[in-house]
Amino acid sequence: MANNQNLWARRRILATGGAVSAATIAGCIGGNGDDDNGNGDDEVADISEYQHDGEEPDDQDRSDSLEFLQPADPDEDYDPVISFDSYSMQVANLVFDGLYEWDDELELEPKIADGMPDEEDDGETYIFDIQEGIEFHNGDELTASDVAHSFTAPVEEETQNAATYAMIESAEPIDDYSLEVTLEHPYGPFTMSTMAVPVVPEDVRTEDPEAFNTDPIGSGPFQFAEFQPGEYVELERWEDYWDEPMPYIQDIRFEAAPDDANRVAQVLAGDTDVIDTVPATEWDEVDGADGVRIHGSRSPSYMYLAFNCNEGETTDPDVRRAVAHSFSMQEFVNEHLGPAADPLSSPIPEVTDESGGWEFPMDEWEEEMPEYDPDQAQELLEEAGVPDDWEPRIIAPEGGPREALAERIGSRLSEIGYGADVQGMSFATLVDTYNTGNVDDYEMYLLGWTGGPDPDVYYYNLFHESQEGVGQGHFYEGQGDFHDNILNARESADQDERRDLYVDVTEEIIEYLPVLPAYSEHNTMAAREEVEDIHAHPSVSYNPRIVSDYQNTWIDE
Amino acid sequence: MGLLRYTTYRFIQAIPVLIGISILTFILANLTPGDPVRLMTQGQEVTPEQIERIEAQYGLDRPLHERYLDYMAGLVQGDMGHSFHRNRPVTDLIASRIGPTLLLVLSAYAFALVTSIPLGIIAAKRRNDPFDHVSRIVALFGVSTPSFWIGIMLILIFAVQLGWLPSAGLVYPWWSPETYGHSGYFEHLIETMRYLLLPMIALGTLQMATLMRVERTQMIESLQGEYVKLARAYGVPERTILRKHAFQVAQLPIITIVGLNLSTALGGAVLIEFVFNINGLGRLFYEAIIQLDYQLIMGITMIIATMFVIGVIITDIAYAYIDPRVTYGESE
Amino acid sequence: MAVGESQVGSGSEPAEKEVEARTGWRNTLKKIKRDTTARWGLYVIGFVLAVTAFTLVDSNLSRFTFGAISDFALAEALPVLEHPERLPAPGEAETNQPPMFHADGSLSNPLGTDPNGRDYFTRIVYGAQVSVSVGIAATFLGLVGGTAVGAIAGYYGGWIDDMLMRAIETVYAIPPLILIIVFTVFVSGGSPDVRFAIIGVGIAFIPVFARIIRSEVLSVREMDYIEAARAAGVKDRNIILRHIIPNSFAPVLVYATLQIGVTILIVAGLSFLGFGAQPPTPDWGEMLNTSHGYMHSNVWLSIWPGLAIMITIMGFNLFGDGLQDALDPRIND
Amino acid sequence: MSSEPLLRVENLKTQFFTDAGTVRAVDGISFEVHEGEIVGLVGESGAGKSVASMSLLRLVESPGEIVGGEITYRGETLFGLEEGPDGELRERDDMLSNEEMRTRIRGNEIAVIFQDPMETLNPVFTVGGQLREFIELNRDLSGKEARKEAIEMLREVGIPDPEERYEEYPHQFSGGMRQRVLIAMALACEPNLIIADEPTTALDVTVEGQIIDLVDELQEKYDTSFVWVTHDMGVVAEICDRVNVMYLGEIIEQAPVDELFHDTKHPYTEALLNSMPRPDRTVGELEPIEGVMPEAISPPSGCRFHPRCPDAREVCQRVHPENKEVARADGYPHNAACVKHDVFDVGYDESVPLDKEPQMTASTPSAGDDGE
Repeated sequence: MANNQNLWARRRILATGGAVSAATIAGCIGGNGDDDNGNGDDEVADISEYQHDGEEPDDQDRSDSLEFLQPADPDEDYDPVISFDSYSMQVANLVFDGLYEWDDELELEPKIADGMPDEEDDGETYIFDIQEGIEFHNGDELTASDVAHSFTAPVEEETQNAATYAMIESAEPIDDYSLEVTLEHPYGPFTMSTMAVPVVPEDVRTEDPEAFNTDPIGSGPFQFAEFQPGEYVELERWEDYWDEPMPYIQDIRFEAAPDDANRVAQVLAGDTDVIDTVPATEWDEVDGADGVRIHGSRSPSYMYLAFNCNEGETTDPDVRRAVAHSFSMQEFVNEHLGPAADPLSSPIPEVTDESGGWEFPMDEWEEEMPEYDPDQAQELLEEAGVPDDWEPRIIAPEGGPREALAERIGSRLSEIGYGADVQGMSFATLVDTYNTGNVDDYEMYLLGWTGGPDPDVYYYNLFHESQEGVGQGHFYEGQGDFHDNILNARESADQDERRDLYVDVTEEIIEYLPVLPAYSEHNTMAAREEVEDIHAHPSVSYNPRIVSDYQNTWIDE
Repeated sequence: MGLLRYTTYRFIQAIPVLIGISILTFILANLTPGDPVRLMTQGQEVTPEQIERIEAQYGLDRPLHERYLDYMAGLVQGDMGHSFHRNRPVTDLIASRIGPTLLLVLSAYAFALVTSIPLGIIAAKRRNDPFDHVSRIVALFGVSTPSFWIGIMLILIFAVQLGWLPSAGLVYPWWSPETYGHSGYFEHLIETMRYLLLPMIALGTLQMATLMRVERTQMIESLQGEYVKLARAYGVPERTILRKHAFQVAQLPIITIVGLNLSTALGGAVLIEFVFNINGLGRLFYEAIIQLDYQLIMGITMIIATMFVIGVIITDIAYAYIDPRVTYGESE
Repeated sequence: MAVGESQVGSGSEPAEKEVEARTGWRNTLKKIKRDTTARWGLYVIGFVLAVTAFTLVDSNLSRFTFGAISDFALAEALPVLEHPERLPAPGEAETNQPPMFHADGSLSNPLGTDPNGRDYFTRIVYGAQVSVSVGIAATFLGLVGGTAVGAIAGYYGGWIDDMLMRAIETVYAIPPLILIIVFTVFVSGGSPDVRFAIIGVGIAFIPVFARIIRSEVLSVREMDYIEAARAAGVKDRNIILRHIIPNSFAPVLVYATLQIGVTILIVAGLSFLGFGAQPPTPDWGEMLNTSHGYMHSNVWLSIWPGLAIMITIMGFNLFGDGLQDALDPRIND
Repeated sequence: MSSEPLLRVENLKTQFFTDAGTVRAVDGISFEVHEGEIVGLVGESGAGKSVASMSLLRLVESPGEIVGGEITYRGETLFGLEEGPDGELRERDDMLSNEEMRTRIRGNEIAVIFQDPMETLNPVFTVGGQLREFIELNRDLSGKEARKEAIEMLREVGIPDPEERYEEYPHQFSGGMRQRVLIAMALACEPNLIIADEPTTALDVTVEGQIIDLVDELQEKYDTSFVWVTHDMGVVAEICDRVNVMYLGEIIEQAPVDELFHDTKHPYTEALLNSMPRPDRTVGELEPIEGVMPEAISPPSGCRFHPRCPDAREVCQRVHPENKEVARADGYPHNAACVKHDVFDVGYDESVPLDKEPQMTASTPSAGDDGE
């Protein structure tokens, strides 16, 4: 149960353009809990050490089979137009090809598309060319109208993915192999977020959408073989796959094991081949176990502590700064998460900065973050006139590192003469509580968000005033044009302009601390040693990727 | 009254209890503070129109008693409502998950009965012997140890350390062997047993220990019965006395306890299914609770209570069948 | 027995009965003392209760706040027993230490430390307080509720009895763990804690107690002195409270003792699933919940609370066995 | 009457080994049963009668054990000890093994009718089934024949519609009917000796009368011997040929029934007789026996009856009287264990009468198991 919140890890990452789903805040992908290796002083292994070079098998004519354990029950929606959870999408991403896809550095590459699109009208119109001769599993050819349908269906059908495609005014095929997509306004994140749309066959899908959802047909390397609701999904290699290379794996079976301890037990005991998400609590044990390897990758996940700026003591920026000084985030992350996460100093995870080529001043921001300084914290609180018996209520998803962090903050506050009322909540309750702005409900809350290579996902949803009471509960008013900057950056296609706006916004966040960035959890898998050439992908829903231009997973019997 | 009539009578008698359960779960589900729609939508952005639509869809805009009557009307037709979180009918969800739970609970019972009865009898026969002492201590451990903890320890020892048995899940005997890549029914059954063994022991230990203690006490008492003296005085061999004369009488309370303990076993299934990652009703219940999936929680509670009630009725009938003194039809 | 005499109101018969009951209890106690099983049960319970009482000095343990922890005097007096919730200062954390008999263990943390660097022995000891007091409190609640329901049903009979018994059958039909989880989660609005759990367990146990009390009341009800009191115009409430309940209580009390073990078991399961005590409260079930995440990396964290639960419940079971032997002459040795 | 008795019991001792001490439930009793005879074993509850009768079949339950004496049935040793080479007591070679006891003696040679008909029949089997089982076991009959025999026996003991009642369960029978079933059971096995352990105690008086008449009648017909265990002198008078009176594990008076009633030699027997209604006396003359019987775990010194004995003298506290022949009638000895008789010659007449208050609970030892 340490990983309860995984049950709500609904939103598939990297498709979060304008999504305003509070469920998204679950955003949790990585493990949780505490680290085994003790002292905060210890050198913590970098996640890059857990990327293993793949080898090629001697015999290339293979039909291996693989069992993959998911860390949560999928919603079992396998139609990407509808599917709204990472774990259904892990299956769907093997069945469907995207128009574009992200590589393991989260950089966008054309897949079905033939090269990058032509951008016109200052980013209001995009012309896509697609490759010829791509077939769906039923033998129909994939054409531009299928791509157009994939772009527009979520909005037309008001599925939960609608927000991602809401800015699209129209998507019209020009001919069988090219189409024009028109936006309502220039939309910065379009390139990096929206274009990675999985392409569905329009005819088959519209004929019987419900059947399609549980027996989907795509153009990807694997096709649906068997689906037992609540039990497992089995995919089999599509022998006529259009792209190179042909996977070595013949069958993949997806099952879920939400209990961390049990999932780890299964891979340690050799009852399964790969598990998704190595809990930080068991990291060393899994890492040290014979016959098991951890595969990890940085991810665009972002965990944070938010303050209630609407009511109560935390409306005073000095009180927020005091809390930030009262404990050591670095110590907590090293101790509890170890190699499973990196501390953050801005709302943007490292991988987002790098993959989008933003080159934000991450080092400078790190310098500016409040450091552990209990004396200063005490002083600030006294000056701010906080009552001596102040015990702010901190709410967090129960069980797992965020609750542990809340406890840690509480315990540190008590050391400087205050206290905290820590409430671990089930996720369902938490989403009903964290955005009321009511001081009786919370003075601080701990949540997370998973975005992608575009910063808008973080800034707009988590800071813009239009999202107050929806995806955010801090109600930060901002100095000057804080909110305008976020919106302007969103509705611009000029990356330099956007970068400057985001730097301003971030610096204000670091100064006024409506939110204290916490850490970014990595994407991890643990696989039996026999599983060769399997790479963790930064996007949860791309795991296990199995086959791509940089990997082709196989089993070394 | 015949056994058939008695059976019918007992089932009819259970109807008020089942209605009571539905009322109770309905009340509990509506005790929750907070707005049910918000909980249902889990904080997704919803427009007032959408809220109204959801309210209308679930009848949340109508008074409690009307909604209850609706729910009951559905229940009678086998419609237990709709799981908002999973967007599937509750009845379907339960139907797909009830099998593993039944398999688990029944096998735990089989394990408990097969072990506890002979052990209890031997302990009673060899009262105050070392065998008796050892088995009493084992039973004491059994009734004092949390089942889920036993489960955890079993996984660590037999699955992770020794690698003898699987650490999770079940193999369903009702699925075809090909589903699992088994070569035939024999292998299929062996695998079913292998998967079942640890969770069965974890869940069954408490039952085993409880039944063993009862069996021992009952056998001791039964062996002191006058009818045993009579049988001995007429030269009936000890074995026959043990297996027939004393045993049959001693089983009566066991039957009752087996029925009542179903309650513990069904509750324990939640824990065991959790620990062993078994896709049964228990785990579904746990997840429904975490997700505050109202209709699903109500549905599962109803079904589990119904299973218990039916279990008790079955044991009552068995009791009536074995004990000629029960005059069918008299309520107790 | 003389009925209708003026002395009836004086309650001389109940008094006699009480004397009988008292000597009955004395005999029982004597038998318990003679019974090895019961004696061992008493030792274990006594030990656990002593630990509980000892740690009760700290009053703010069950509150989920961090305030006033520094007021905790005992920690200063007894360096071994640090406060179970206190975290080590930054940089001092010796997290996940193995127990002392392990090569890497140390004497200062006999059972090792938890992932937060807290002394596990301290937490286990304090866990006794939470787990046992929760067990007792919840059982007591069930006892009180069950007594009320059972006494009313038994005394009034008729439709009141029918209604109450149907209600009780309904509650009884839902397995306790399920009922308690549903209750705690719904009533707490999704953020359960141990107080809801206590109430939930109390409700779930009403049926068993109510049934015993009811059948006792049914047998006591017809006794002459009750008839007489009724004839003398004593109020129903007083008859129930002063005469019926005291005279029906003995078997229930025995049963309650046995039930405490069951309660602890159920609450452990509840907390293990995360619906009972919440961290950082050192409750054994909750500790098993937390340590479940460390099942492979530090198995000791799972072993100790499990053993603690086992030993405690064993104490109650041993005592219960002895009590039953003492009270049930049928299977006397 | 043949000279060799059917059953001879000599100096039988059965003891119970409890935590509180050794209970000498049967403490050296001797008696004989001849063919066709009904021998009574009389005494208050706790006197050891039932233990004595169960000892005959070697069915004493743990922690009880026969520790001494000899039981001979038709020349076969049911129980007998001898001294081993190291002086320890061991079972004699000619003593029947447990298996032989079970297959050859119990049921087919010696049958038992138990005290409580309500509890004695197994509640979950049909009456006929139980009867048939015992017949099959003890008479080498096939199932079918046994069934026929069982129904015949049920008819014999006066159960109406035996074919139908054969299929019924014990709870469908009244107490008297059940006792008839038990009698049928005993007779059906065609034993030579039936031990009737208070067979009528649990029944009401009219039924008791019927049962006694029935036994009388059947005994004449089958010529079976009986050991009739009872505490009721009235029943004894009605049915027994000879009587043994037991007190605290000992037989204190033995005589043919008429002798016992008309020439009582022991004060305890006297007291027993005085405490029961008799046709030749009025109700006003009933005298309860003073006090209660002490427990066998620590019997009084000397004569065990002395604390309650109206004739007790100082010597009674010291001298433990053996059962001795004090008279003779019809060729049978009349034995009594009371020092007031001349044969004892221990100075009774000179001894000072004990001046004693009626002891309500004459030296009742602390609570403990009484071994019955």
